Amino acid sequence: MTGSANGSLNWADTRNLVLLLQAGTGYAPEMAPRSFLQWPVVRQLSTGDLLGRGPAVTSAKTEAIAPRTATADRVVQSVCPYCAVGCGQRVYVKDEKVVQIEGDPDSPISRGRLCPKGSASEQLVNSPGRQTKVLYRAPRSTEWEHLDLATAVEMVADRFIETRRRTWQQEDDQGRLLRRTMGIASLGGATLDNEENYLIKKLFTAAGAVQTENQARI
Amino acid sequence: MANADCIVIQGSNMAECHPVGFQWVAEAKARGAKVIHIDPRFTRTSAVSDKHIPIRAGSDVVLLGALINYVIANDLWFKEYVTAYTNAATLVHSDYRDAEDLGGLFSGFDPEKRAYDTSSWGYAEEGEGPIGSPGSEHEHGADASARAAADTFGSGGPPLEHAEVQRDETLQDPRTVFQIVKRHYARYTPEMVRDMCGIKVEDFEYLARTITENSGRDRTTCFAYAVGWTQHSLGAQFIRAAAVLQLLLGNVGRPGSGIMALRGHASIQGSTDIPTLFNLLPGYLPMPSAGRHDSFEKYIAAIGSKQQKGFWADADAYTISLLKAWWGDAANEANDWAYDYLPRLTGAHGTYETVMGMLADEVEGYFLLGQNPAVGSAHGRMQRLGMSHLKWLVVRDLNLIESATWWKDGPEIESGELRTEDIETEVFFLPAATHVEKAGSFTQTQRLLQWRHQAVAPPGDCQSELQFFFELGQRIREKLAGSEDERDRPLLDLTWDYPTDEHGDPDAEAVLAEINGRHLAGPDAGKPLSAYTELRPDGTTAAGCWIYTGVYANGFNHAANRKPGQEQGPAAPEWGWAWPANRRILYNRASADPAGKPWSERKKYIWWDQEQGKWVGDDVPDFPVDRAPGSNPHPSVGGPAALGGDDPFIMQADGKGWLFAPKGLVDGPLPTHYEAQESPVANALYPQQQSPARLVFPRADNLSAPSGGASGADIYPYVFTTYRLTEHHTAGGMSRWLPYLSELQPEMFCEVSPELAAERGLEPYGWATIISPRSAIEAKVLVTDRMRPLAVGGHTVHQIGLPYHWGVGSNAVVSGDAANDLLGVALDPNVQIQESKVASCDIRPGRRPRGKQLLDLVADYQARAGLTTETSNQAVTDPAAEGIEPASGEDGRPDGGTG
Amino acid sequence: MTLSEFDSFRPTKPGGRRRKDGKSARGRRGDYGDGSREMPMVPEPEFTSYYGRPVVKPAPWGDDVAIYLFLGGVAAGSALLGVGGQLTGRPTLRRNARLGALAAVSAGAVALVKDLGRPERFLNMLRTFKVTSPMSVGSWILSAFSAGAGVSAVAEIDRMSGHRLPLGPLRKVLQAVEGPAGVEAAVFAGPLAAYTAVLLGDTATPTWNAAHEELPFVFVSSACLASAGLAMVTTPVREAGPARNLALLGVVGDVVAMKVMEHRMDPIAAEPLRQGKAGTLLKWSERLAVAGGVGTLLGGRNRVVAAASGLALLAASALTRFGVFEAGLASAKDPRYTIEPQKNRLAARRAAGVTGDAITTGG
Amino acid sequence: MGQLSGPTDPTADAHWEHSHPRKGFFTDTSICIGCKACEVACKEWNHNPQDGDLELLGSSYDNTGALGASTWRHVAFIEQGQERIIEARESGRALVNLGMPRIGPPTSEPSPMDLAEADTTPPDTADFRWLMSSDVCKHCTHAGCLDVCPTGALFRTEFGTVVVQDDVCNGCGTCVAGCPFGVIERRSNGTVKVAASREEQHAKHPEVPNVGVAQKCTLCYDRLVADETPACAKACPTTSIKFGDHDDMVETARERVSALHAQGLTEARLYGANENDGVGGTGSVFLLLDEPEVYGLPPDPRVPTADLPRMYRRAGMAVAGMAAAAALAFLGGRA
Repeated sequence: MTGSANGSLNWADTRNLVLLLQAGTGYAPEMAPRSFLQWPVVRQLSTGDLLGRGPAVTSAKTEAIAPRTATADRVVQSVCPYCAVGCGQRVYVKDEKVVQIEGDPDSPISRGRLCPKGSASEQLVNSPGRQTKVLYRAPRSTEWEHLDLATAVEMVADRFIETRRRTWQQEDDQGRLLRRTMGIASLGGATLDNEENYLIKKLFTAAGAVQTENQARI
Repeated sequence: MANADCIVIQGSNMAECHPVGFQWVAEAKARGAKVIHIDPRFTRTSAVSDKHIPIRAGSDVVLLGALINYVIANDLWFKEYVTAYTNAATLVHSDYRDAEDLGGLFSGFDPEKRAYDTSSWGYAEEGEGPIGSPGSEHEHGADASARAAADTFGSGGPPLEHAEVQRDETLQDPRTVFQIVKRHYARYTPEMVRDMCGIKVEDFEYLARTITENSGRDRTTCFAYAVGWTQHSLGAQFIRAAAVLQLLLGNVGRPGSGIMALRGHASIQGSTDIPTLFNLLPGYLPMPSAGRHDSFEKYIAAIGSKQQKGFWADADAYTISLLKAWWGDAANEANDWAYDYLPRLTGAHGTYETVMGMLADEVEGYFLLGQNPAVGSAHGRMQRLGMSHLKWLVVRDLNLIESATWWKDGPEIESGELRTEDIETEVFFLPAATHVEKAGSFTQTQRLLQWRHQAVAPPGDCQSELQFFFELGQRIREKLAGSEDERDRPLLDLTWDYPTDEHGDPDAEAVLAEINGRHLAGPDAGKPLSAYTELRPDGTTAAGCWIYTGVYANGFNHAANRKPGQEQGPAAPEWGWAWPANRRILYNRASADPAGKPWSERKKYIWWDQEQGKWVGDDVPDFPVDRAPGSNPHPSVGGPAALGGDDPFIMQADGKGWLFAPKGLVDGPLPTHYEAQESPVANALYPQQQSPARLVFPRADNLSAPSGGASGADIYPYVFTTYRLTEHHTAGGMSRWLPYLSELQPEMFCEVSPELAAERGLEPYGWATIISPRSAIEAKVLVTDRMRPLAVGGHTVHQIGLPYHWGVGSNAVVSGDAANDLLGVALDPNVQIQESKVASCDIRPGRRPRGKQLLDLVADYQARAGLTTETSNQAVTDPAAEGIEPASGEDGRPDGGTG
Repeated sequence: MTLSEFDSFRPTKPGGRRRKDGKSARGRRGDYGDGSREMPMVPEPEFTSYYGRPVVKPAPWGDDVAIYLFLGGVAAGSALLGVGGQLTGRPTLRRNARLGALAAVSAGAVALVKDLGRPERFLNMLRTFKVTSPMSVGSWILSAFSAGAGVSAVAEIDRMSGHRLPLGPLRKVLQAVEGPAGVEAAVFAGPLAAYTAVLLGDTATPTWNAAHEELPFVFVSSACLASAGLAMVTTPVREAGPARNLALLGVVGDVVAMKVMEHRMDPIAAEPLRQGKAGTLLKWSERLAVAGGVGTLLGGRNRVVAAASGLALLAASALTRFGVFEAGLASAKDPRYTIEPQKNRLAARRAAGVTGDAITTGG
Repeated sequence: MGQLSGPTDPTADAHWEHSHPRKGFFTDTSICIGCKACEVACKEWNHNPQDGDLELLGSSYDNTGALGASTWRHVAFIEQGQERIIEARESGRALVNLGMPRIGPPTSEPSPMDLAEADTTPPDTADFRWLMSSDVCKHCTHAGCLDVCPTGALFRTEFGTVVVQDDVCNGCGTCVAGCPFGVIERRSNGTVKVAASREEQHAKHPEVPNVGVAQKCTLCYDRLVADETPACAKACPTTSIKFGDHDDMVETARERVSALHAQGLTEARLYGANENDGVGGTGSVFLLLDEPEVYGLPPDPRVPTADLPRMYRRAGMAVAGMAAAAALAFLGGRA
């Protein structure tokens, strides 16, 4: 018995009988909010999907399904932080939280594709293992302790100036200008932005700290 | 690479380390290109290549030299290209002695200084002396070799006094570069390749035939390399050898040609363009050195003379613009544009020298900015012990990497060498923002700047480096505000006023605008510059990095251009912005013949349009756009104006591609095979075993294994090489904290051949301990046919593969021993990179001992091998055979002549 | 490998060990599929698999499901005995059988729900009626059967408690409907006993699937002998005549069906029935069944012997269910039982000239 | 009413009104570089928990093991020597000489390429190869899991793919046994407990979603609804995983395999492209370079429901037998 399209059943008069039955038994498993006619067994008949394979068995949640890329508040174009191929990435944000990072099909370099690391970028941002609090270890201490950010930066600035003063070299033994400190060094830059590298190089060079290095060397 | 007809991947494992870039190799392969992977291991790149050729780690120059020899001997080199565009026809000065004459050394080697005086390698000149470097007329040999040390050069084009060279267009004169190259590689034969690299002769034939069949007018071959070439004590010469081969075959500056550097990090190219490196200023200008650049004039002259050809002649404009950008009005003509505000170098201050400085208590403060040296740098133990000498350490990262927690759970705590309670170092861990929590630009491996927009604000205490260093700079300037001390002037006069948003985060685009540069005077003062040709040496322009000028042209951010790739041609110029001047293939003038016509219809790229009187094509021409092919200005004019119509290499001092490098390299004008710092094989080509100019650090904590069959070499009989896996990222800071990546490759392992496993009784997927002269680590054993024993130098050499992503710590999802602990410190003299791709070790089944017994095991091996600080550290292997008598001064060594 | 101070005490892992359900860490079949030469193992001639890992997945069922198979059988048989007692006037047999049926089916249902991944959603079983799903058809059979068995058993309990159940006006309805309910339960008794065989047969588990021809007869016979056994235990000899007959028929059916099944199955897929834990279980179930049968035949009239034989038969049926259950899971965990029978079957079809129906094609 | 076996359009069988072309994958393992981007992209999109024991599994670079409840993409790694390569080439050649399965209207294809005379001497046979293949749910035309599912949790989408509705499934597990490829699995909370010592620094490890529910690849049903490419196909760097209309995928597969054969690489073969196989052809078509069992795939899978009518008949006979036995027991003499 192949029922015609959904809803055009001509058993209108049976509907209230069915509702009565439903009210009576109070039995309505997961489709409680929907009418008795949504019960898959009934839908197997109404939609003709007798074997209960497709439209007869879909749940409310399935019918309302939508990808989080479509329900995101905004999409931002970005670049993968891992290797130097520079694959384009699209970052989907909802309620000020990154919900998805995937390839950017517009990129002529990567054409929307990503490697395993690039695909794990969302977990890099949202991983529970990520450290978001400042930590401080006092000399000879065996444990970390918490510190607020402003104090930490202040302490670093003090130590920077103090070390610079203690290890300053104005001239070499032949009286040639040096104007530098060998007491401060830095390592890192290949994972940073050009603008960040620029400020670091500008600040350290002005301060005389020549030992700035990064992964390009190793 | 997609346009290549043959792609040779050597010194790289592209499918694993640059998987998405590899789609273009797959594209080429689908169109019928041949892909050949030359690597000690059969890797995932080899799995999809047409041919994998196993090679003994460290013997690349023998193979490339043999290819050069094959190309010349069989007359397969690209004649018109080589004669017109390279310095093949240029004559070299008569003082020059080749490695063939001096048993592996070149002329000008000073054993005490362990460096060359490169003046004897200069071009011949009308007069009798070689064309020297500008500003070097009256220098002694000793100073010359000191000057030759890498730290005096920016990595830009090495300078020449002038470009009036002698040439023999017939290439017959024995002093022409061509004949010198031919003679230099005459003994690099297929049989030599078989004996030194372990490559079968038929494999070599296949490789040579495939490359030469796919070169010339109609077809191009492309090489791709990564740290597999660079991380050697002879690294720069590996790449030079490929450059010589590609120049001979005409494979430079053309679509599907060239030597593709596959760089490792998101913006490692950016971090050398705007370098947080000790020897460079932005735009590859050299950092001034005491004794060499004591005055502004000397500094400018050292970079490039006004008479040499090419754009380096305008170095004054670039430098002054940089100084104006940094110090604004405080930089004026009177004080040489504040040149004396710049600190001076007194030698090489690379990261390894710095760590040795820490061990000598010379360094008090250390910033780690997204780098994990405790696992990523060579000689991990020295890195961690060095940090224990610091007064304060600031680590800025996303996760609690091993370099931040070594004082608590590092290997030295476990082995008892360090006690947490005795470590004085103060450690600050400041959480950093990820790439989606800050705006900024990355420069990827094709010099393309791509802008990232900020998606969300950083969580918790996380800050971007931009904000942290801006704030640190502000606090330091506030604390020094009242200072009258002259040393603080550079900090106080710094231009440091960037607009900030409500969170205090400086506006990255303002910084990019400063990098791009702007006019300071004249009608359009304050407006951004649009090309580096607009830079002036009179202080009317400011530019933070001259090669990036143009990224902010007309006031909007070209790095943020996002015209979809599908709507553009293959070069896709409107996606991001490539330095310099948005060119995508450098030296692309060479894609046309001397008359300006494309070499072939198939490989058309840039050509001369007679009517319009300018160069046109698919890319921004890398050539003065209106310079006719036939034009031949007199070289004495100097600078860009002196570039002839057939000088595609506009950055070289003579406008030509250098087969022979008279300047710029400190360990030889021509790539010459030397064995690695530690190698079980003797150098069969020359008496000289290792590279004479390599930088070694003879220290008790940096011993090397005996090499070349010396006594004790059998204690560390096997060769090991380190490499990456596609599932992890360098020292693991961004992958071993992620469950999804950690479960793909959870444990440290070593890859060994079945023969080695049988020889040492290693059980598949069981444990093994690997011992080197520096340390011992444990790893699971992967017995696989992908590792092949090679017959080299008359005996079988086993190679062991070690991924280096794991580190000892308790914070990551997965941890393990660090392969880099096994490595010593031996550096390439040109760029100070460490040798991590080949070293000697022993391997035995079972887990490594814990605690103190680990140190005993390493010490026991050192004793049995009889290691001293001198082992493998000699500069000259056999002074007699190499024409070097330490005492006397006969001809082999020009002593102190103006040379 | 998380490095902890206890690592040195942990012995190096001898070989593959089971990781979590379904993914055995490493079974070294010695195949040379994985390229690394295995020192000690001699590679088996032509059998290759992916590092010895299963091809299909065993059903994630625990012993609860085997218990349900057994109890389902008992309930089904008891319902038949119940209706038999009802029609031929054997009140004690009827009462015991009906109570037995309800008890068995309730316990069985509880076991089933407990084994579900999400027990709180057990009612979803009646969400659809899918004829292609033995579990769906079975769920409806189980519900219908339970209704009938429930009503008839409640009537019995009401009578046993002297009508003290707070039924009020419903009592008359109950007594009226008690008879038909018993019959209704009996109607669904057969399907209840047989559908579980189709449930196992209609899977990709090699041994179950290969046995789908004869498994219904094994399960039905096992149901008969189990319920008869229960009746012989609970009901005095006087009224247990039919139970004894049913027991005999059940034993004969069970033994014959097992033999035919093992004979007609694909020989490789039948191996698990004779090996390991399943093999022992099935061997003992056959012995107990025969013992129970003989006991019933010879000493069926003696109350003690009958009870003993009854227990033996119950045990026999349980062991049959657990044995078949275990054999199936074992056959799924070892790739050989999936790959070799399929390769043989494919080769046989090829030999017979049928070439168009393989999943692997040259073009 | 819908068929139980044989070639058919599954979407029509399920009586979907609005017509979508059937979607599917074509996985060309000959260009797979084993980077596992598909595994990570899939897990990241579906928020599947990490489910490994964080130990080497002893199967070359594959530490994932197999498909499962939290692993809907699995890349297999097989290292093979020369003799294995030659065997694969021979078995492939035999397959080709069997001829194309020519059922149904003759497609525009040229006549089956008779390889006998074509020069199929392989190029220099590599003495070693490293097979890599990304395995996934087959989305069969006749899906064993879908048929045996009692609650209707598994259903045929309008795109012809097979998806589990995790709000309906009660974890009965019969689908796990029903799948002839061993793809679907009930998710246990098998996540490795995060190293205890790290508890205090960060948030508790996120609890495992959908425990006890059967889980498998949904062919990114939620993305298909918004006309987006599945996460794995989008991420795959060499497009070894291709996505599109099923018919186009089969066409591309056939062209690719004949191209490889023309180059003498006769070991290439298709898996799941034949709609007359035991599951009516699969939604995910594969190009393999060796026998399916080397990759852990069944050589001749058959959807169990194809024999269901016969099983019901046998069960019916058993029921009749039981009834007869019961009747006989009562009517028979007083034994």
